Amino acid sequence: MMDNDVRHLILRVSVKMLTPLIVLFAIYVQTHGEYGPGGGFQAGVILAAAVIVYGLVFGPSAAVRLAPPIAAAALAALGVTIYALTGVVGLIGADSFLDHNGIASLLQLQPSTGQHIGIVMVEWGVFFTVAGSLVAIFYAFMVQPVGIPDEVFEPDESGDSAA
Amino acid sequence: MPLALSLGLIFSMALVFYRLARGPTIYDRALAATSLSTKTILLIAAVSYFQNRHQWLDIALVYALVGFAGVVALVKFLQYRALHTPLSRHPHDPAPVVDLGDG
Amino acid sequence: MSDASILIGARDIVAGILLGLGLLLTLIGALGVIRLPDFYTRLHAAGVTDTGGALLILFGLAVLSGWSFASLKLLLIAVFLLLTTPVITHLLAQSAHAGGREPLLGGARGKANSISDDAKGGGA
Amino acid sequence: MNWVFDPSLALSTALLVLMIMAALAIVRTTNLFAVAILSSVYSLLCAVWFVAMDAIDVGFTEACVGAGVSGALFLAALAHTGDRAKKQKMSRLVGGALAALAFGIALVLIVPFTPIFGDPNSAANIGIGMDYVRQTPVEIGIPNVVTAVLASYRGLDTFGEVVVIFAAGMAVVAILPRHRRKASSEGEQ
Repeated sequence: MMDNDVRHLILRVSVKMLTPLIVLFAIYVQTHGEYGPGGGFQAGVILAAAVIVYGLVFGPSAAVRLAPPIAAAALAALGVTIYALTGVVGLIGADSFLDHNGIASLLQLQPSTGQHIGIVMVEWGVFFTVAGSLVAIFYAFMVQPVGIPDEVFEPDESGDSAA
Repeated sequence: MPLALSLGLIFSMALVFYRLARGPTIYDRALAATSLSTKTILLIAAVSYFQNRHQWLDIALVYALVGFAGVVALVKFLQYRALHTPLSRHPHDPAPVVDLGDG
Repeated sequence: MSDASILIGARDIVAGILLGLGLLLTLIGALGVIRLPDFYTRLHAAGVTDTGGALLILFGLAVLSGWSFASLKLLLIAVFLLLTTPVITHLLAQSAHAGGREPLLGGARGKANSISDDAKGGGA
Repeated sequence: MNWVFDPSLALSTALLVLMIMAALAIVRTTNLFAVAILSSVYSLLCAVWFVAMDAIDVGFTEACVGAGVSGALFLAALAHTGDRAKKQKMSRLVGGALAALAFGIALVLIVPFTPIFGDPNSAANIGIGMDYVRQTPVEIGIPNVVTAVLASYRGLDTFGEVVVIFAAGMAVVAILPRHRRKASSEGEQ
């Protein structure tokens, strides 16, 4: 039986190269959403895909170190909070929930600038929520199914992994 | 030229689709799906050039970048019948202990 | 002025050659995926032509686009395809081998590889 | 008889035919791995079709979800169930087939009343949709009208969607069992 590290060497190296690129592309899609296709939802999905690929190749423990499950859930909650607070700012400034003109009137800015700020905030809220939720769902599915013994799934590794 | 390129790509997609639908093995289907995805990237790129919309290339970029997540998951599942087994030990990973407990 | 038009004509010719070669490779690969007898030969057809044909077509489109954002994106797509497609091919071959599928050797059509995964558990 | 060859119509038709064939293949296959692959291909064709219809934001969303996440999640779900669908009895299929047939006939009957693609007089192009297109450069000042509509004009709808995504994610986390592998004495994270 070949060692797993040797067998999947090509996959490991290529995923190591690709994961940062996927994250970078997610950031591009997020920040470019006002000018081209994309926005918070798509960027969040791409970021979650980066974590999923990483977790599939290096295993859940490495992925958990990269993005802890509690942090994923907290990120999702943070996104909804950002979105709601943006709406509350509109409620204070313009008497209407999610009216981004309220941001402009509170900060003494042009209305279009206020709209732009509001849209960026909303997109970041969507981004956090989608990325966090999808990563949390992935972790929930990735846990070993209950009722099936470990030995069925475990590839036989020579037991030198105590430390 | 644009028409010939697009129609040729569509035609090769249809050819590969036959292998996708027929199988016979799961590996054949995965291979056909990958090939179809590559041809789709090319089709989007061609159409985006000829319609003069470079924004469409973002979609092809998505498929080129994250499209292999599904194949990795499939291959992993076919080998280990589970998704949680690491395919490769991470360099900083001392012991194969997984605790997703209090997530 | 005439220099520019000559350049544009040369660009069209180069792009046409690249696109034509790429399309030819893609069609040959698709034909191979249908016609070849077992998984490994099909993988060979698809893997090689997908990488090469895709790169040729993307380069042809990039040449047509000239120096622009679009050609940068096309080259990025080419780089990513060059990173992922051979890896996927390798993964599939390795996985099929680990899954116990023997390559078809010799001239005869083997039976082992034509067993459908659908047929094993009762009917498609 | 003034029929002319329309490339975009040919593209759409080819993609739709491939999509129908993918759907039929999904129905006929019992191996659930193959179904997962076929449904990801269905999503791929769907995304390209959206792009061909110039609905680029929708196509982008479909591409992201179909390429990155849904395939892995399908397989993760297969890890919790089995990899083979049960063969259905014919008698149980009749009801579903009749319902699908009735629904399909109803859809075909509706077709004459729907606007043709790109009709400038359709409801979407004379009502509030054109107001959004006209007002976005003035009021908001960003080029992508879809983002403006989603995040500003229709921000409350998007808020609802975000809350639904959040609730769905938390529900999955809460429902699926959190099973500890091995003895967790040494494995503190």
